Amino acid sequence: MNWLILNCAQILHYALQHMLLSVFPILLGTLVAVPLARLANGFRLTRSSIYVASSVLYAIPSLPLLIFLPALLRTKILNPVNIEVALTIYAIAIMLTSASHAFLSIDPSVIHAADAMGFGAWKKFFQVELPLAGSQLLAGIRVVSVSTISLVTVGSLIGVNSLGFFFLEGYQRDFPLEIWVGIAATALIALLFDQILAICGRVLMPWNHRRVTRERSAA
Amino acid sequence: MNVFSQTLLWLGDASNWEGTGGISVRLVQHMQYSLATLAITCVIAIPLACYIGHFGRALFVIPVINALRALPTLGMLSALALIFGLGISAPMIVMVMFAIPPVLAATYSGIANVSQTTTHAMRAIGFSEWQILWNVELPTAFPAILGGIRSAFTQIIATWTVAAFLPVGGLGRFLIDGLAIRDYSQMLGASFLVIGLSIAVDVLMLIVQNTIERHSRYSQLTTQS
Amino acid sequence: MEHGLGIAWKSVSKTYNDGTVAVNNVSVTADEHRTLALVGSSGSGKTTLLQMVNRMVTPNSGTVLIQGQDNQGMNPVTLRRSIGYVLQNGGLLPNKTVLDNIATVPVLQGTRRKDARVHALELLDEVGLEKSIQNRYPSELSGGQQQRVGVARALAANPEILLMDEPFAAVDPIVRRNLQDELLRLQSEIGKTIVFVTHDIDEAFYLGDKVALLRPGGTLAQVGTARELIDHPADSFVASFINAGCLRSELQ
Amino acid sequence: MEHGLGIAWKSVSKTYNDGTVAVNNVSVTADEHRTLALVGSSGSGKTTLLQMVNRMVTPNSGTVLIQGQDNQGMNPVTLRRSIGYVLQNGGLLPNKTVLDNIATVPVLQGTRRKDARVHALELLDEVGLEKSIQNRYPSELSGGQQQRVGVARALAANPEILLMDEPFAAVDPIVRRNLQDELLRLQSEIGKTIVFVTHDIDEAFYLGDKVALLRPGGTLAQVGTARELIDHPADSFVASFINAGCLRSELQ
Amino acid sequence: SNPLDSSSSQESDASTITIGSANFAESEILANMYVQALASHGIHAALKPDIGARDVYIAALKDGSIDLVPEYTGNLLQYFDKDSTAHSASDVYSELKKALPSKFAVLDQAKAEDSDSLNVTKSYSEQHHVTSIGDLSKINGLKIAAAPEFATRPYGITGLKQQYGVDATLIPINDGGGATTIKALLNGTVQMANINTTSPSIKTNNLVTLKDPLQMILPQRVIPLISKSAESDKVTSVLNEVQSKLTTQDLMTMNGESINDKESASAIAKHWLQTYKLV
Ligand SMILES: Nc1ncnc2c1ncn2[C@@H]1O[C@H](COP(=O)(O)OP(=O)(O)OP(=O)(O)O)[C@@H](O)[C@H]1O
Ligand SMILES: Nc1ncnc2c1ncn2[C@@H]1O[C@H](COP(=O)(O)OP(=O)(O)OP(=O)(O)O)[C@@H](O)[C@H]1O
Ligand SMILES: [Mg+2]
Ligand SMILES: [Mg+2]
Repeated sequence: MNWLILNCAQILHYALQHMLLSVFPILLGTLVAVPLARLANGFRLTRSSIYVASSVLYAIPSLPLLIFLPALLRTKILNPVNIEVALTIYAIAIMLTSASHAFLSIDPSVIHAADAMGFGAWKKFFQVELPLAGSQLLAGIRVVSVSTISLVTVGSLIGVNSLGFFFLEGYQRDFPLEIWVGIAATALIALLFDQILAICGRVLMPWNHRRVTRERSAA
Repeated sequence: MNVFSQTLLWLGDASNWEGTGGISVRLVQHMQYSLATLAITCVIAIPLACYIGHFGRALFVIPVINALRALPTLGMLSALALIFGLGISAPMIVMVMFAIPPVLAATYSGIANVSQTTTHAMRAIGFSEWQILWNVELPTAFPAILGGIRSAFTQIIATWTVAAFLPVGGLGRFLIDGLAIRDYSQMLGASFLVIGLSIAVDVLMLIVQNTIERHSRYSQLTTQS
Repeated sequence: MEHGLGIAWKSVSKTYNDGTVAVNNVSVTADEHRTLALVGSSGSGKTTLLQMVNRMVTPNSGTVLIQGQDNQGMNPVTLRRSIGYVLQNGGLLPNKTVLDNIATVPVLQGTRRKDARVHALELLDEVGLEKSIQNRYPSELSGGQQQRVGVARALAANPEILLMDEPFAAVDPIVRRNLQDELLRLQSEIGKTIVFVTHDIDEAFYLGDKVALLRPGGTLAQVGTARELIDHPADSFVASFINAGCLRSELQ
Repeated sequence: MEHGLGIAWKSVSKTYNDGTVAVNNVSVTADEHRTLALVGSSGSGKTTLLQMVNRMVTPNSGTVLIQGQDNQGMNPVTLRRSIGYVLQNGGLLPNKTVLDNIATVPVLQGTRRKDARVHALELLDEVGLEKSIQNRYPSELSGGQQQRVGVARALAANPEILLMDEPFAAVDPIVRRNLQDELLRLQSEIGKTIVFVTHDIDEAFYLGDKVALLRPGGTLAQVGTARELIDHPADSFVASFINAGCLRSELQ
Repeated sequence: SNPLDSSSSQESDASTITIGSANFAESEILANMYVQALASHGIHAALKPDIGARDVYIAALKDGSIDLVPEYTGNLLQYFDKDSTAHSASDVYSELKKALPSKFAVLDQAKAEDSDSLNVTKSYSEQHHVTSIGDLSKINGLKIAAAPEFATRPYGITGLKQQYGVDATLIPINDGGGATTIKALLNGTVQMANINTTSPSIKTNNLVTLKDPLQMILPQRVIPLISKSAESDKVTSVLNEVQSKLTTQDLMTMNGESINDKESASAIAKHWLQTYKLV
């Protein structure tokens, strides 16, 4: 407990690093994967290749990816950009499939109705498809968020530190408290991000959350 | 790139494949670990999901299990390694922990998605609860369950590499040991092996899935729609 | 009808956990070998009343007598197997073929699968279906065919009682008309005790030897033959309900 | 009707890619300011025929004239915005409130959102809905309310033509009857050219100034007023179709 | 401190010196000591702890991600010159200066030494009559716990075979000779472990450190390895003063504070600097 108090500045420092490192891949991964999935859904061939692409991307072990990115990107080896890019790749891998499913699961009769009312392609995408796929997209983003926040810690193995620092140091010093604090802080961040996303969802998609009991058509 | 040709050399060098720390041994170890993880996961997750999905009871388990995903793999490995010491138990527990959510979720949603009308109808014509589960829900949820197992399996194969941060075998050894001495060709070679392994497993399971479907006209019907 | 035969609901009421009053003190009897049509608008408690018979719903008060026996004393699973039940849009097992669907209950009761299938094939014929569809899955059937299979399945265990919950609601008018006619023909041969739920007053009049009309709120508005209801509606609700079904009459 | 006004289908046929013949050489006209009811059993091509008007479906042969103009020459998006379309179970956008649903097409056409909402509020009243529901989402409405919103939405851009595809199929008989009566009242005020699709012959007779009955296979069986069809059915198919809807008449 | 631009800003800002550390506690403490000493003299120093094994942080030094890292003379010499024959501390130091790549420099070596050492348990030593590394050559199936890089080091598996004819299998444990390593040694999973001589656990557990008559393991004096571009008189003088004070006993005490008392590296470093009145 004493350790916790003495080191709270360091914990806060790494927690902040951790959040900063996580935000970017979550956002960028989503921004890339959502339109890509929507485009790919349009054609049978590209649609099925989404699944192949994302399972291959997801199978890349994180460590070597982190090691090789500096060579590919011509960045320095301790540059956080490496881990940002790696995590973005995983985020895209997860998000591609779930976004593809999200768009496919839209009730076709609503799309049909939108067509019949004279929506153009862009307006239909932003006003109908995106909002209707919204709750499933959000579910996907929440998975991405949790997984990214957990993966950030792997960066500690190559010297890009986050709360993962405490795992390695605690392991070396046979100091479980330090590790558990790191785990708890990571989980808290994951929970925090998840709640923020859930609240965003509630604000942006009120129609999913207001369910007054349906009036029975009696009169 | 030079490192690619070196990687090919590393993979092609027969001496790298032999011996206790050789590629063959590591590859087999990796498969053994992964299969064991998958088996334990299924034994835990599928019955649990069936129970929750069918009876609609203990629903809180689903978000709790999903919350497991928020625990960082590396941290859990370190923490449990200090508790369990050397050996396979610590990483195995961690891997199972992370494989359970996808299998549980897929099975649960597969079962819970079986139309209420159908289960209601079955109950109404005199099926007992177990008969409903066995005759209707499991067969209907089967493709979903298989899908969950498939994605869990590839995930397991990829994640076991991180476990090599602890003194265990498997292909991750090449990655962690290679990292310490910056042996690029070894790391890249092992990555190819891991990716290849998980694609092979994925394709294999896809073939299994397709074979089952081809022999059952029913699942063809459901996958078409 | 002799007291004690057929099905008798005695002052049954049902309030669901969320406070919805589905059925409110209803007493009515379904005579043996006859068809009772339960009719009412959506939410008036028809399904609830029907399901009290095979104990899918337990009344909060009142009793349901089957052949004079309180069904609360019976084992629910056995009871359900002994009663034929036809659901709206069939309620068939999507993962079993037509033949296996029909054979389901006999197999549950211990009949050998082979024998059950032979009998199922006869039933297929009896409800007016081609033998050629026996190995199809429900999703490969039209709505009308699914309904017929549902009827065949309900008949398979040779039950004394047949419960039918809006069985023809999902099919289009011409097919529905066919199904109704076939049900009349079949019933003239087999003479089961049938409880037939519908929200279509015309269907109720056409099929029911007796019609029980429910009011929103789950109370009974009137019971009687079609003639009695048309000629002597108990109140304005009954009269307007009967009229709503009848656009043609205004035209003529 | 003068030739060239309203909607005229001229020998239209449609075969879908999978070989289904949906509409086979149909010629029929919907008179201006009148209601044409398209009736037929499931799969007889009603929806296909209807959607040829707003170019959701393009015929393989034949033409559709709107106010005398071939609609193939018109821009589909503009055309669709200029035609009111009411879909089965509403087809409302679940992510927009009642008011925004109604205002959709005017906003697409460039009306300022504020103005469109003011007009939407008037329409809400016109179709018989309380103003208090304006900020609800479709899932918070009953089936009948959804249908009314669907009608209001179709009227919002003040179209000359209203296409209605089984708009009342999903609601129960009493509510349906209300909706039908309100449609008649509304039409007597606004006098649009309405094409009304239904599979219920009674509804067609009740609402249609003219009724077009389609046969399975997508051919036209008969066109005429309700009286003409009832008194002089063109053939036995027409006669039996009319009878199927009419159980009561047999009873009486 | 935005992690996304930390490296680029340090590049442009010449007045900041970035100090890295290896992935074990002592290195982290030393790095903290350097950072704090420099800071107290008005030189802004940033810390990048726990980068990894030598190969990794040397690469980071090469590409400019860091400017300075605490090192050990012997192992560093072997890293740059595998064939060096130097054995004494002063020879190692002068050879090291020659072997360094042109962009790197080293400052003064400290008296403090922390070398690798091979250890067995007391009972094992007695049972198998093992007191010197050479005694191991007669033993089969020998397992040794050490960091993964031990496999290829001249003082590791390779050196054991070449110089002493000892065959050993490496059980790679990534804790810098910490708790897990000790556990493995005590419960017999391994027979021998590579532990730093300054680790308190050697004493605590009554381990026997094997003699190294062939001097396979070179003297390991603490030494700052610096990138020439970051070198300045002020930096050199500040750090050399730190170097002049540091003793082996200090290292042991500080490791004890880290591993037993779980104090943070920065607190330990601060405490040491205060003791010697360096801040
Ligand atoms: N399991 C339940 N829990 C709570 N309320 C229920 C439940 N089942 C039915 N209800 C409610 O009880 C009332 C009667 O339902 P019931 O299904 O018996 O009506 P119904 O006459 O069969 O209607 P429908 O024609 O729509 O099938 C309705 O208001 C319904 O919402
Ligand atoms: N997009 C399509 N592709 C292939 N076949 C289609 C398509 N749309 C409709 N059909 C088929 O064309 C025929 C006519 O369909 P249509 O929807 O016009 O019938 P309908 O009279 O509206 O039927 P319902 O009352 O069931 O709505 C049917 O056999 C239908 O299966
Ligand atoms: Mg019901
Ligand atoms: Mg249609």
